[in-house]
Amino acid sequence: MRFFDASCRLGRPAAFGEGMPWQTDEILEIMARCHIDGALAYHIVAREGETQDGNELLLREIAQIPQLQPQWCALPATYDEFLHADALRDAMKENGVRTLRIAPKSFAHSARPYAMKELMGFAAECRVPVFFDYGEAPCDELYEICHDYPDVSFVITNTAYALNRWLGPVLDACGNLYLGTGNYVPHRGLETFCKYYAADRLVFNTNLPTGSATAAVSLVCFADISKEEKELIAHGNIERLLGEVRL
Amino acid sequence: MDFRELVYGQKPFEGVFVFDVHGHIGFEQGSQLGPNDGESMVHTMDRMGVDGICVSFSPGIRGAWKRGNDQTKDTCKRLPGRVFGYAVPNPFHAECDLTPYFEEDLGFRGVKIHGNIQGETPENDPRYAHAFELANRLKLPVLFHAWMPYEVDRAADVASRYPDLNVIIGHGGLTFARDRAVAACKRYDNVFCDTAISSAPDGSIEWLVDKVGVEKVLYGSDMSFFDCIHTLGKLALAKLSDTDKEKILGLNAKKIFDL
Amino acid sequence: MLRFIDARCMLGERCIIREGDPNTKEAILELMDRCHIEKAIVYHAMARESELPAGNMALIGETAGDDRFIRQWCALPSYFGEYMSAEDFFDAMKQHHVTSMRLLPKTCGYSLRPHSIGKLMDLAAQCHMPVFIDLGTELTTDESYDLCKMYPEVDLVFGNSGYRENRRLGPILEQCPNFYLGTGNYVAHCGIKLFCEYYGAERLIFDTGLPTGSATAAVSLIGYAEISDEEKALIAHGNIERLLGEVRL
Amino acid sequence: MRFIDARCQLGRRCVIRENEPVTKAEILELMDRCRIERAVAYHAIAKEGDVKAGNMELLKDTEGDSRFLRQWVALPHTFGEFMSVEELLKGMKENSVSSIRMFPKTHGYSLKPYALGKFMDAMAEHKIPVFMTYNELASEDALYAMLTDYPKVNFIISDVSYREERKLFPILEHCPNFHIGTGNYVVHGGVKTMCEYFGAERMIFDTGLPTGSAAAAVSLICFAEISEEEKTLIASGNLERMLSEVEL
Repeated sequence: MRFFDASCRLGRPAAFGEGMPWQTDEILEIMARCHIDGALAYHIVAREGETQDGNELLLREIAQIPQLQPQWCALPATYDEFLHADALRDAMKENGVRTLRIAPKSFAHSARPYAMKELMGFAAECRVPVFFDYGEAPCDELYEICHDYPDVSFVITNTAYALNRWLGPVLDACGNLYLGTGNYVPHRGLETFCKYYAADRLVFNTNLPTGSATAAVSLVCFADISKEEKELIAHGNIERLLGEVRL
Repeated sequence: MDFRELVYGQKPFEGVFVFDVHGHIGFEQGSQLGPNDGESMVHTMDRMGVDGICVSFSPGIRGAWKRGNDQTKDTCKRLPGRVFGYAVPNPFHAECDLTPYFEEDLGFRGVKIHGNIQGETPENDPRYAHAFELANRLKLPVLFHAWMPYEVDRAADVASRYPDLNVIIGHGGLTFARDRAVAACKRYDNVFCDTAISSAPDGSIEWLVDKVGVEKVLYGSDMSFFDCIHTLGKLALAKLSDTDKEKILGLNAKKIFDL
Repeated sequence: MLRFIDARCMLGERCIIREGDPNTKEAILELMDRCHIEKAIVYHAMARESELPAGNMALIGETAGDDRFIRQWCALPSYFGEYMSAEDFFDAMKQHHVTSMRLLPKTCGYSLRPHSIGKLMDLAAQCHMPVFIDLGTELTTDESYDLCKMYPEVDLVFGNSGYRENRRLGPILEQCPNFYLGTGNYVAHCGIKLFCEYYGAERLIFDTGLPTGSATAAVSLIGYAEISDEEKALIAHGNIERLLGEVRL
Repeated sequence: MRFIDARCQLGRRCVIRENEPVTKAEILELMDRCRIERAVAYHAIAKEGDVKAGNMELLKDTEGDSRFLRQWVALPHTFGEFMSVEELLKGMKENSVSSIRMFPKTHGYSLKPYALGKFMDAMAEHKIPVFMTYNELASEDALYAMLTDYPKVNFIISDVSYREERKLFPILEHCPNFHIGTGNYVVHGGVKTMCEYFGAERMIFDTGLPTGSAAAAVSLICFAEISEEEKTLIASGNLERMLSEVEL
């Protein structure tokens, strides 16, 4: 079975435990070991502060690595510190970027329409999937962000295990929410999800290097679901989302 | 045995003894997890080739202690040889006594201490002493929920005062408290770590084995809160020798659990 | 003689107990006798603290054939097939003569918004069933305004208010006719008298918060309040009898 | 350039650290040293203790003193605790009080229309500016909700700290009734950027005396890379215009 990692991170973290595989070649080795053919990768420099510089640094780092596709971090263009919609569209088109990652809490901006209208309007218009860690908009904020921007496909990553009672109602109410399977580890989590909400809203990702790729692939391989469902999760759904992007 | 082939062949871990030292059954009040009864847990264990597991009944830890231990006893009785039990003491009920659960073989194989959800009671609190004396007398393993560095230190303190019991530092080996866990494992012979964690990077188990030696690392998965798949997969695909993997998966546990 | 009906009492064994507290059903009954509390709306400690499904069922067993206790279940919106659907939950309450339900959004980690508990609250409105929830531990006073406005057809009884919330309570009481306040630890100086003066005694519901709250303090708070006997009767039992009397399961 | 301070606290406060100015004389000495002509003043007791008593103390402390422009602290009138809106307006008129300060978090009340609708309508009708510090608000979304719930009321939010730019920018963009107190607005080039994007009219000079630094506040404006007209507007022009519009 072929895997495509919908979200992993490159670049040297400020603080890391000894043994954590943050180097790009270490990540590539784990991907090979886990049969992961390709990955959408974002850069830690973009995620931890210098968004636009980090995005460009990412392009340079993965230029010679065909398996890795760029995922840009984004935030509202406060005081023109980030690209406005048109400039962002051109830059993404030019560099083959088809997904964005936001982090309202970490980047200290509101997620409500008055602050993110321009950025989300662009994502809706061009069908660009938007990723964020569950901690960036947890509990009722998850409902608000999916409800405020119904035409944007959101993929939440780094979910861990304690969100089902918040996740269920939002999956019911909003059709634009997708779940990254990285460390979604409740017992029989994927089976229960597929039973109640269908596999086409699950997107395989690893959260490398902080998340474990070996665990992520095992979760899908050993899940008690059909082969077709596994294929959708492993690469089918993300390929469909990426195919819909119109820049 | 090619562990990697197991994962991609989606084959159960047959031909190797797998014993999970960190299990839970029963309703999780704070968040909905997955099916949490004994039978659905054993169903997953059959699919994955896990031979046995030692569990505690979670609602009994934060609720009625006797009901909790009785629920564990009933589950062990229904699923003999597959599900074993940790007896859970309560620091607030003076009448709490775990000896009846060990007078005959009711499936109990150890004691579980989870102080932070019992009113933040320190793990080495004197009110748990009756359970430590029992474990020391019967040479039982005692699994500590030890996520924070001070919780790991308290577990080590118990190990130092009760040399005949074996302390298992639950979660601590892989969290930010891992340096304290390594120090404890090196200092005391009767201190071990488990691999139960929902999210730890690849390479963390290899790091732990490198620091404390493979004999001190036990397979644990927090099943049936979490699925055991991801921890088993992490171990199967780790950069460790097959013999190391087999020790972690069950051979180490055999030495300190009466199985 | 003023008779009381307690609108907030918890039965069943708990993990954390203190010596001397009324930790058993007998101790609670003795206190109720001592304070002339005729009946009490009870929910189970397991349902609130450790195991909701089993706690709700344990309550049935522990109150069987005991007319001093009025049964209350803790509700849980069911997703991923975790618990009974809203319809089954209300059928089961009907079958077991449960006449009110309690929400635990913080303890059990779920949203109070319509997309999450909408079905449960619609059924509560249809059956005229009062819904109970604690301020402070389960939601803030500001959030109680939103809850009242999201479900205007449901009578909401807020317990555990404490004595610091008047500046927040005032406007909510003015704007939300379905807001009822438990008197248990509403111990601001002249709090009961001022409340009756500004917002009427019909919105106060006597409760104790046993076993952790004090029944003797709660009854004294009403007994000695500088209000008329009719108002005391409404607070002590009249209002809750009216609310429970309207329940049509 | 004439400075008028939009945020000064008079009266003996609970927590006093060594070398901090306390008495009115000490505050006046600092104002002279920094060439601050006048200051909008509220009383420490009105914030930390009994609001009504504090407002009365302010009248006594500023009796016949033209250096201070009187500012009262307001509360919602629940359970008959404070004053009705009519009594408040009458009191402000009789005692020439020209602005209101609020402490929703410290005094524990809601800012939502169901709680303060009537009160804010009166502030809008009489064009009375409402002053608040940013830490009295739960979040940037709460600030945005307040500004949009009461679009006709001018709000002056001070002590916004230097980490909030991305949160404040869209609010400044959407809410013309949002003004920033410049006292602690220490973002590098913050005053200049604000003038460039939103105009000097959105900034009101304040110091936060006695716990804020008057010297720092004055320097922030004097050395800002903006025109003299813009500096004058910030230093006193905007505040004077706003206070002159008050109709009591």
